[in-house]
Amino acid sequence: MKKINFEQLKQLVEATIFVSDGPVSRQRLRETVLAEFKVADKTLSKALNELTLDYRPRGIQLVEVASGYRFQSLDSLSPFLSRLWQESAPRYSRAMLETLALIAYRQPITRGEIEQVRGVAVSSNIIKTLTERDWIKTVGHKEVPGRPALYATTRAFLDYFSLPSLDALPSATDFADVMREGSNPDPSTGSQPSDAATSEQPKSMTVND
Amino acid sequence: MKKINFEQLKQLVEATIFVSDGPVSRQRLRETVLAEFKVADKTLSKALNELTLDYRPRGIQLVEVASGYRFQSLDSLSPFLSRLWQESAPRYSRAMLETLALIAYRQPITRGEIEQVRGVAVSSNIIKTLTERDWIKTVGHKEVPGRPALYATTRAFLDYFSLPSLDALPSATDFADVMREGSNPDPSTGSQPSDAATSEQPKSMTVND
Amino acid sequence: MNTPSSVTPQEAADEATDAPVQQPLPLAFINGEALIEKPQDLFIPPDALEVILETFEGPLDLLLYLIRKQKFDITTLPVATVTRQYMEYVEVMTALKLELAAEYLLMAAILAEIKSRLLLPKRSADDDEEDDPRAELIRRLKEYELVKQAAEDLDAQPRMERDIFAVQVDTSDQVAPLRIEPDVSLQDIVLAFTSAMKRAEAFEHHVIEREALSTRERMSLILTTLEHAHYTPLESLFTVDEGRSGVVVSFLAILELVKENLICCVQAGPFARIHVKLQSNEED
Repeated sequence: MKKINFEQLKQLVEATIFVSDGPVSRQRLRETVLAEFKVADKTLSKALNELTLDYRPRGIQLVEVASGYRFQSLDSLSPFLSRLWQESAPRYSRAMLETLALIAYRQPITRGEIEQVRGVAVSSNIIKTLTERDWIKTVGHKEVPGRPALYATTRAFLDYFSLPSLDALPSATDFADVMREGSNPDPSTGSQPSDAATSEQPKSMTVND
Repeated sequence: MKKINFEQLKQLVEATIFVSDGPVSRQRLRETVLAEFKVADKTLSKALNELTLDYRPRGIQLVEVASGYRFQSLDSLSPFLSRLWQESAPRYSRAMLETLALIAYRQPITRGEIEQVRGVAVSSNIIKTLTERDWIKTVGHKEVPGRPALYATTRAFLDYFSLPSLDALPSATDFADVMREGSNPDPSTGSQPSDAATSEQPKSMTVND
Repeated sequence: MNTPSSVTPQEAADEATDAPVQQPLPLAFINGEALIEKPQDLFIPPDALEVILETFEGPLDLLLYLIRKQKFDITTLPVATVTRQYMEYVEVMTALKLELAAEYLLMAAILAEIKSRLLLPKRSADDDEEDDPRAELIRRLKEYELVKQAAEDLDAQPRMERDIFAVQVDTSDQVAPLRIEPDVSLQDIVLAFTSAMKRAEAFEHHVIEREALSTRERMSLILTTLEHAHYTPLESLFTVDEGRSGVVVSFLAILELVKENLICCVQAGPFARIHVKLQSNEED
């Protein structure tokens, strides 16, 4: 195992994240560019932290998303940067966003369960589009008649929405609470807002792939 | 025309060059992200110069090429970055291994001699692959019609197998002994007929990495 | 979800306020046609028939809208008022000849059922609170409201392509992909050699010994040394620090090379220095 000094390590990690196609995990760093070097976990963390700070005042930022580290443009610059492309960013319908939100917060979930909560049918197109975007995937089948597919979100979903994990979803805690109420209604406390303080997350919210 | 302060200009120019697909010219900057701002040529030059200097000590550099400005990784990091696109070559064929073995044990040896032992032609590809891996080399030419190349193994070959010299290469008889001692008893001894079918090779002889 | 004490007065109040404007409840509507009176606050362009279904994500969404519009609390759902308004909207949909989504009709039925159950006289004052027929609907409304909020939050979340853009930097020059060569074990080589030799019966008499191998290695080495030199003094091929066995190996290698006609030895005269050179050089 060769040695590498800290400044070189920072440069190498920085360049690697820059030239890579997607986010770069620590594991990938170790398996590729750092394969022949002896680098302590602590040292690698320090390099990543320093890089994050180095870019704080710049036009791009180093962020950690679900599948690793990536550089991305400052989101305050998006009104100007979007002028670089002819077409505008895709917009998503409420039906799609609600379906996606339900899959994100209550995964693994079947189409039937989504329809139950939303009160309307979920079109096959929505499931197809979400699958094609690689935001959701089938993680199994529910053992009920018809064995419907169970959907869960992917790392690509978290990466796209710039989230390090499902816990970082907005209002994740409120959601978990009400969902628990829903599955186990307790009329005596149901309407009391103090109840919402519970922060326990259902296990079903972890991403598995 | 709106105003933009120098720091914001630098951030915007920086992010634009980063998120663009190819090099970005001054003209493109002016036509897109800077379209609504009043920026003097001198100011834009200053921003580009400062950015170039800012990145001097980093793992990537801002350079001006024919069609504009672009960021690229530091030259000196290329050997390490190539590991990001590593690909695994397929396993070696039996023909390849036999050719290598004959060169190792019978060097210096010509291709014709290898073909004589193996009873089949040795493809040029095999010689090429072994040469590219730096395991064999031409050490001379045999003075027979056609002056065929004489092949021998290299220092790198010995290093790969952790052999101090070719002398340390196990002889066929040594190997047979190890096979008998190991989990694969010689069927002729008949001591453990149930094991005779096993063709697994003794792990102790594997020298990888 | 509700305390029984609050239910009855609230319910009574609802019925009271609604009384003057109460339409004949169109239970008949579910079976076919009924009253047609557009809600005044909902603007529906005559040429945009699907506007309602596009505006609302379903019956729960429509119900939520009605509740919010009247600034009611979901937890004390005023069934009578909401049911009447809901029916009006559904009426508009039928009036506009929209193919009514089954979900809207189902909700109409649920509302009607809840309303009818509320109208039935209670068996006792402290009836089981879970008996409130509205409870399930309230739970669903609250749940849906949360999903709606979550979808809005998700939409507001900074995302790729719209708010943030991925950075792509090229390598300085063409970085060649690193090729990972397959692993080969020593045993692979020995096995390959054994099997090759086994097939070549004619070569059986060539038993490969350790000694022979070191000789052959030395042969390769000598060939390499001589490659570019025209004449090399024979003694330079021997190194003293290798000891006697080293000298023997070198000597055997030289003899073997001479025998195989790969090198030739030249001696100018008796007792003169012996020089060796590659056989090939002579012909060049």
